Amino acid sequence: MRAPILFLLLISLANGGFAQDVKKEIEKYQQMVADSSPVELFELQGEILWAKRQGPNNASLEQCDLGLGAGVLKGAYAQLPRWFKDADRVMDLEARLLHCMGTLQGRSREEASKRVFGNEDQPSEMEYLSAFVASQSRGAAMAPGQAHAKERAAYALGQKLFFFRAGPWDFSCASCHGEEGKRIRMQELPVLSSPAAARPVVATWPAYRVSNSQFKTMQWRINDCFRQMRMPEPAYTSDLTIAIATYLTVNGKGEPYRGPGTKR
Amino acid sequence: MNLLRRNTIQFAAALAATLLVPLRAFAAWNKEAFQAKTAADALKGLGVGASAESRDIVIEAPQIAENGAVVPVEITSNVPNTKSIAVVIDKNPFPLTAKFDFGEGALPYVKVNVKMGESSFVRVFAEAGGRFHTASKEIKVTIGGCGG
Amino acid sequence: MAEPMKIRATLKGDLADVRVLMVHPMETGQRKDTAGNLAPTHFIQEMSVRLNGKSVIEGQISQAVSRNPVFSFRLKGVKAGDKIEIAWLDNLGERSQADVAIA
Amino acid sequence: MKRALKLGIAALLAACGSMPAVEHHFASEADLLEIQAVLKRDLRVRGSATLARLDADAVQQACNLNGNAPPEPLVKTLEAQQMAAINFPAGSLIGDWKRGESIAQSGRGMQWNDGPKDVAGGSCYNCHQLAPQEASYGTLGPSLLGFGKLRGNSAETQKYAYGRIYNSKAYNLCSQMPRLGHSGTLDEQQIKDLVALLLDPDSPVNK
Repeated sequence: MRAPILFLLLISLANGGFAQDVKKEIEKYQQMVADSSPVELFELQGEILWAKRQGPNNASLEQCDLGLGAGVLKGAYAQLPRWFKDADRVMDLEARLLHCMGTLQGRSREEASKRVFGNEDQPSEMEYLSAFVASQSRGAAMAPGQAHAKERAAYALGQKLFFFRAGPWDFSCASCHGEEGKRIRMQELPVLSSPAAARPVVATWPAYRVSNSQFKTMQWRINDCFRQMRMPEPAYTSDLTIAIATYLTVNGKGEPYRGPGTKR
Repeated sequence: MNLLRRNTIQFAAALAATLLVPLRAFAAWNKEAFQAKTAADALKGLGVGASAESRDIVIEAPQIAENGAVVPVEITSNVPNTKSIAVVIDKNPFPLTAKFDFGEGALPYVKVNVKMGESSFVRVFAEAGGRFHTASKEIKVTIGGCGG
Repeated sequence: MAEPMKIRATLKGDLADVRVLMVHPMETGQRKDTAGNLAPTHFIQEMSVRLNGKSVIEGQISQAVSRNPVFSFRLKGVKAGDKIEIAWLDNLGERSQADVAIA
Repeated sequence: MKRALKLGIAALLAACGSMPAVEHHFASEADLLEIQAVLKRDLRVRGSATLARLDADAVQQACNLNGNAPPEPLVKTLEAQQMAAINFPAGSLIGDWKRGESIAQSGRGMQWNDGPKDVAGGSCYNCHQLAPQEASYGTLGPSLLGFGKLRGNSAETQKYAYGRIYNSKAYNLCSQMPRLGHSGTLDEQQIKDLVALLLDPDSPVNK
């Protein structure tokens, strides 16, 4: 239940200086939460799933090529999304994992993507795997592919999608993420078209969310923005979602990865 | 894969673990104190009598928690010979949240994430040499944005 | 497969910072699960930290500790190779334990 | 010289934040059609969120094509069209501010996870400050604290507030605010209740 919130102090001391203190205290909260996050548990479970044999081929994902060669995990996430020759497609982490579940484990796309967004009672396989694979890029600078023509096309499409207003509420991504210093309720909104704001974002997703004890992937993050924009739902790992992820990640490139993060 | 819910395999594994590991001498959970619905009753259950305010107990916690589901609280007792630390959240349905007994080899320090139903004082009681020392900190609980 | 519990210990001189992550729903009995049913009360009640087999911390906790609990402790007089064991017991009688050797 | 002066003024205004720089992301209508086709290809109907929602509207088209700053004559024409489409009820437009407050609090409505029985809200606090008791407010829109205190509650002001909530685009064509009546999110009574929240002297907004 969402109760209205009262900051009694805020009312009695409504001045700019106090608002600054509130912001500082919320930042302190976020820092403390990040420092004592159970996010590693998801990485651990993902590692178990990565090595687990399953599907018609009774195979693990250990030979999955995430872009740096079969089975190379170190730093692979930091270079996604990227174009893959075998699929002739730009893929993000989740698209690539789905691809490997098909090619290595022999699983159908339908079965493997049946339940990709979990909940607090039952996280999804994709969430665990995302946590583990992303954790293997800690310290690596984010460097999504932009050499191949399809990678550049994905960026250009993502940029257009970011600014395209549509749907019953006339929203684009930029409606909320377009202006410096704005927030929804108490939530600060990063201006994702600006590298300075995009960098810390791409460096910390996917992430554990303390408010609902759930681990969330980038595909989920984009999906949920469409829900809030009152639009229909993006198909999982569709070119549209990967274009937006590419736009966002390229804007934030260069930042050392320090996720999976912990969010409020 | 289900990490958070028990199933029979895990139960069997847990059972096996209990057989393999030497019997743990768990300090019996203080039911009376933990099931108390007021801070006063909880303290009575713990046997905490008069307590003195002390600056030697340091509570590191945010003044504002964006979400009550996870509120990190870090407690250090600098009171010499601290034997135990108890954490009481006044406004929670069951105020007593944790009690730690420290033996030789452990510093009287703990960091834990707690749930808070609403804004409240968080009080810490440290026992040293048969006396109780206390410190408190008010934490305001709010919620964040529209679900983003 | 036992549920993972993760212990990490970092040594600074003879002081060890010990961080433990536990998998547990820590149900208060008041939360509706995703199916809309009230999830029964289910939480860790007791925990114990041992250093080389000797109990150093005994903890009792309530359902107000957050889901997937994370604790930090500090041990003294510790050296590389020492063994830290952590165990918990919940209100339904389930247990878990894990250990780590300090690097 | 004249050009330099113009640029100087533009820079000054931009620096003051009163006139955001116009950014164009779409070169032509073909560009817009391409993006629309991608949306229609990759989005799927779920719950009440159907693909028909992606059909472009003249306002969206004009704002998308012109970086949210269409040429003045087009703005005037489209604003007039939007204004003409507002159903202003007769009589007082002031409903119940208490109901208005809960509508302002609620972020439900039009999302694919909202059930058919869920009553929509206005999501007002997501972007605006209203009652001073609610400290968790967004800042995407201007603060509306003291809205009625400042403007009174004459029939004209009621009409302005009602119209602005019903269809913000009739007043500011490329406003980021959703057209809450026009889009079918809120009904007449709900908008009246929000008008009351803004204008009723008893409303906490005006205390």
